[in-house]
Amino acid sequence: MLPSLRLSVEDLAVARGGRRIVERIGFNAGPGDYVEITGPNGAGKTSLLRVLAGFLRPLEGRVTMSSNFGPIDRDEQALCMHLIGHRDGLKGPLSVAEHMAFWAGLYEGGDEAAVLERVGLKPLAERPARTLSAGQARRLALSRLLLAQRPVWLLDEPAATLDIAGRAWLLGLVSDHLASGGIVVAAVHDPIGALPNHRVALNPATLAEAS
Amino acid sequence: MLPSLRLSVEDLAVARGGRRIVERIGFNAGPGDYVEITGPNGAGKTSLLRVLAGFLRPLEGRVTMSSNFGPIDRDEQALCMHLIGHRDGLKGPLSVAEHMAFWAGLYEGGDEAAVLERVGLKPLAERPARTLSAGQARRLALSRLLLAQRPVWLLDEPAATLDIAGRAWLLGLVSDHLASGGIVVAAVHDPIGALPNHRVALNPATLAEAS
Amino acid sequence: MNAAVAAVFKRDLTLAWLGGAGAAAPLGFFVGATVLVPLAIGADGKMLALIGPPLLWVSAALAALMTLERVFQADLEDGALDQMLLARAPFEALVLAKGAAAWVAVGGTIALAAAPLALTMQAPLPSLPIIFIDMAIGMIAFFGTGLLAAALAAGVRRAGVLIALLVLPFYAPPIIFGAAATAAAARGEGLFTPPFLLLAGCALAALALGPIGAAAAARLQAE
Amino acid sequence: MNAAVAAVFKRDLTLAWLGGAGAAAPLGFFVGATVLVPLAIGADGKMLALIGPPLLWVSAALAALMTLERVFQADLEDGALDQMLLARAPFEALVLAKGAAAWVAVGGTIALAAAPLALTMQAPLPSLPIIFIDMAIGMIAFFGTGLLAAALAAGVRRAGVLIALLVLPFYAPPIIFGAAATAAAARGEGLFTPPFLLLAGCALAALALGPIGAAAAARLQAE
Amino acid sequence: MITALANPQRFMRFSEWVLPFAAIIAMLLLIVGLTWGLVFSPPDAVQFESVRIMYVHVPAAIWSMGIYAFMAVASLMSFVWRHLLADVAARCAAQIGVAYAGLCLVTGSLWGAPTWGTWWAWDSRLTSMLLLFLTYVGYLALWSAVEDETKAARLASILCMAGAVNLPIIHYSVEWWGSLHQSSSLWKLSGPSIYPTMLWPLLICIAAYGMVFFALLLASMRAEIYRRRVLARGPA
Ligand code: HEM
Ligand SMILES: Nc1ncnc2c1ncn2[C@@H]1O[C@H](COP(=O)(O)OP(=O)(O)OP(=O)(O)O)[C@@H](O)[C@H]1O
Ligand SMILES: Nc1ncnc2c1ncn2[C@@H]1O[C@H](COP(=O)(O)OP(=O)(O)OP(=O)(O)O)[C@@H](O)[C@H]1O
Ligand SMILES: [Mg+2]
Ligand SMILES: [Mg+2]
Repeated sequence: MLPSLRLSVEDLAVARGGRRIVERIGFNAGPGDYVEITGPNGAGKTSLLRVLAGFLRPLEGRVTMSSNFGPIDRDEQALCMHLIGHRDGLKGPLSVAEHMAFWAGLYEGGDEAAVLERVGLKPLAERPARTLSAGQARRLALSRLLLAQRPVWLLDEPAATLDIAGRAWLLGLVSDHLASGGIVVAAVHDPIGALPNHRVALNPATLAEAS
Repeated sequence: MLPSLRLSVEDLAVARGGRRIVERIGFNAGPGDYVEITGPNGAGKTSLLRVLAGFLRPLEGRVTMSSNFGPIDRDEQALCMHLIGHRDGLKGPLSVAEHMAFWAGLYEGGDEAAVLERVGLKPLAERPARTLSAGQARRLALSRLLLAQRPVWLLDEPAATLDIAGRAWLLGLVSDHLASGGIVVAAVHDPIGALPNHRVALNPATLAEAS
Repeated sequence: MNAAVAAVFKRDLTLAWLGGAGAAAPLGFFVGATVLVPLAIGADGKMLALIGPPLLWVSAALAALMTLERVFQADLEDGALDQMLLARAPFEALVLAKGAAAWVAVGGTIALAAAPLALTMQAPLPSLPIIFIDMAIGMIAFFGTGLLAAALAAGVRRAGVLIALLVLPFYAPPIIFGAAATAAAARGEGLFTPPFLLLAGCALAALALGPIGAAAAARLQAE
Repeated sequence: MNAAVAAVFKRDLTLAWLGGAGAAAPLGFFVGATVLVPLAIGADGKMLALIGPPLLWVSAALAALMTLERVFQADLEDGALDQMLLARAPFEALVLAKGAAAWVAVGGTIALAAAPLALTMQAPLPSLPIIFIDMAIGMIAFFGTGLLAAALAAGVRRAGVLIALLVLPFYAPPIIFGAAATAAAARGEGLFTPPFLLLAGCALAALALGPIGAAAAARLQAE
Repeated sequence: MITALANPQRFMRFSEWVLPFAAIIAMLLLIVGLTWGLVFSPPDAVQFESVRIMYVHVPAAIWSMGIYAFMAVASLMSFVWRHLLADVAARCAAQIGVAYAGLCLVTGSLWGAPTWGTWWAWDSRLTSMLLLFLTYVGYLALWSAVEDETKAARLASILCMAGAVNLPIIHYSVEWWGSLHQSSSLWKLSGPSIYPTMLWPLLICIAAYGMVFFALLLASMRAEIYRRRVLARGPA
């Protein structure tokens, strides 16, 4: 982990389809901080995470990062983060092990065998992803966090489709990451169990207003 | 609704990929009954629902239905049910209204305008489904229940990605359906709020055994 | 049942014109192939008249082939196939509606484009409506059998190429008869030539058996 | 970076070969396209020799296009594009790896199949290796420009129109030069004919600009 | 007899004792037919020694069509009655059929080089054999593309039945096309005027190919059934 890593968000405004949906969001997270984003459906949680990950440009405001080596520039920032979105991003015909090998190569890190063990998918290693149950697929998607080994985790409803054991496992994953000095930003409807250091409640625009 | 509708499952065994995953399941549900299926990830909840919907052949056992007009034969059975699976089944380029119109035609029933109002998606009617947030897409998928108007609802983790208001809305939907004499079978990790008349707990095969 | 069939037809037509592969890519291919090949061989007028009809038919068959891949594959992946299986209308009728939508969107456009293209290949003006009808009917044969192949291959990765393999033996007869019928039309022999009747026979057979076979196959894919 | 590029290359290659259809199917498509030609135009050897090479090239271009269409669309829909953007390796290199995998899997098979098929169109035996090289190089041109078009069109509402319109002007030169080079080879003029050099030029340009443009376009799609 | 054999156990018992006899008869017929044809029969007046390819070529052509007919019947049984044995039979037959069709194409091609001076001509008989070959390849490609075997079996049986409708149409259309194009009269069959000295070894070769098919079919069906039994027992 980068020592004294900071992730600061200042006065962020995000638009989707030409409509401003997120206004004036700000937080300043340091090593070991858990940032919880809440808000009703359509409030802009996913959009906000995609701004942080650098996929979407904010309308206003800035996302800055720094470590004790100084500020991290915009291009480098994206490489300090990893986003797990709503979609698992699996390829039906590839097996669990092939997915892991792909990510291990793509992110140039992580010990596949150990990760396979840790996410509990070892017995399913040879199964094509198409045949996984929803929760098994979600576990596989989350294993990317362990293979990419980035200091900042951006999680979009990570516990969806996970069973009780799966949620406990996820909490363990998040807690370990925080304990080792990482930052976790998660958009959730139900708390994942970790105690948030910052809460970002997106404006509870009702669906009716969200036209 | 069909008067004195019954859905009976006897000694059902289901296999996936040549491996038996669900063994000896049985229940007997009548009008207004809510059947809750629980079990860890990979226990076979989705597979069981697909057997009920007639997509998958059971290995052993039978699914039978009857009304007070007598037993309903296997082909007719599938037409008394509606399944909402893990996937929303939306077409990115089609708008919300176009989806509703399609289903209203496909299932030959339901008043689109009223349903659009009831699922709370009216302000988004002209939006292509691709731009919906996860929860909005789920609401749209669930609107099929109101358009198809079948007595038996099969729901696979219906509340995933729904916010608190969305879950309350779903509970209202389910309660109304039960009150009008329908049957609801739902696979869930968290209770959806309705009081189950039957509980089917699938064997908690751990992931490790599920190879 | 009529409402359900109409709904599927309308949705597939809309989808064909909106995103996805659409009708434009096959049309582009069709026009491109029929323009590029004579260009590449530097054909003169007489030559063009000779290779014109067969060229039109080979390109039309390949263009139809190109659109088949995602007909069932997309519906299988996103769960729309489940939705259709849960309808009260017979699944065969819904599959027929899907095929009809593809036929109108792609087949219609190509048949419409074929007529003016035939002009550049020295077909006389009065033969153009006949060439349009030939093409439109040939497309029934291509889409009927193509639907079956598409349903068989859905769920397979790179289904497109498997479909191509499966469909080829089925495309040979309509291509043979179609090219002959178009050549006869260009020679001024009118619509009801023997090859046209044989082509219509192929189309009828494809229309009768294609959707039934495709529905049986697609039902199996929904496991 | 090398590991990431290798990982993308390997994954795309695996995906291309998986599903059983892998080896047989592009072959089937191609064999099919070349079988359809004589069926449509008749068995006249001289005519076949003339129309064969250009049609071979048009179908090769179509086969390339067919596989490219979903290269980015699929990755965009299922979130795999996000995963690649989050890698440390330059995105351009990853896109190049994707293109290279497609080129090896599809282009290679088609080039291999093209040679024996040219035999059936009266090309002499010694020209076969030359035809293979022509095809393999032409495929670089198809995949380079096709990659760019696929990236531009992914996620767009009317993707079909876009791909067709974008790709056709870029495909015309390699098709024309390629067909000419193959025809020259069949006439026994050897490998380094003028059309071959022009074809190689097209391939180089596509190789240089395709992946960079495609990467820039795909980055925008990931919004 | 068919219904009795539909039971896999009974089939295994039956095939266990039939297989050796079938294999021996096939070997004997093959040895007699091929040595007679390839060594002792007279060379042709026009084609000289190259005519001997006929003894390999013609039986392969005939049986590759016969095997497809067999598959179509098996597929119908498999689709309607969901007979495990029927789809095993169809699949195993296809593997032999594709080899026969391929053999016919290759030997025909080898024969064409000396007699016609070309490896390939777009003659109607050649074209329909090529399309038959492609039909086989497509059928097998479908089998191997679908992982779930029960699903693959049903899909393949649909394809096979559709192909059975299509093959006569192909045959007719290609004949019609051939008559249209008068394909440079390459195909001059000497027809029934074949000498008895050539006819007898040919007939024996045809019978031999049939027995080879039968023996191979039994053997590969047995192997396939064993394989499925092992799979059904689950991973070790
Ligand atoms: C439906 C498939 C086929 C059948 C039933 C068939 C049958 C025959 C028969 C009966 C003959 C003996 C003619 C004679 O009396 O000498 C023959 C000759 C021959 N076949 Fe085939 N054949 C088939 C396909 C092919 C194919 C695909 C090729 C080439 C690739 C081929 C090439 C030849 C050649 C070169 C000869 C000898 C040439 C001649 O006598 O003119 N045949 N075939
Ligand atoms: N491409 C787009 N064009 C137009 N509007 C969009 C687009 N993408 C998202 N939106 C809208 O922006 C709003 C925010 O979407 P977002 O996906 O960020 O919500 P969310 O908070 O993640 O909701 P959920 O809890 O349902 O996942 C929604 O109202 C959505 O409909
Ligand atoms: N096509 C298939 N081939 C082989 N195994 C399969 C196939 N489909 C599902 N499975 C396996 O069958 C088991 C049951 O899957 P199912 O999707 O029914 O589980 P589930 O109870 O719905 O789980 P979840 O809570 O994760 O959605 C899982 O172990 C899964 O991996
Ligand atoms: Mg969201
Ligand atoms: Mg499930």
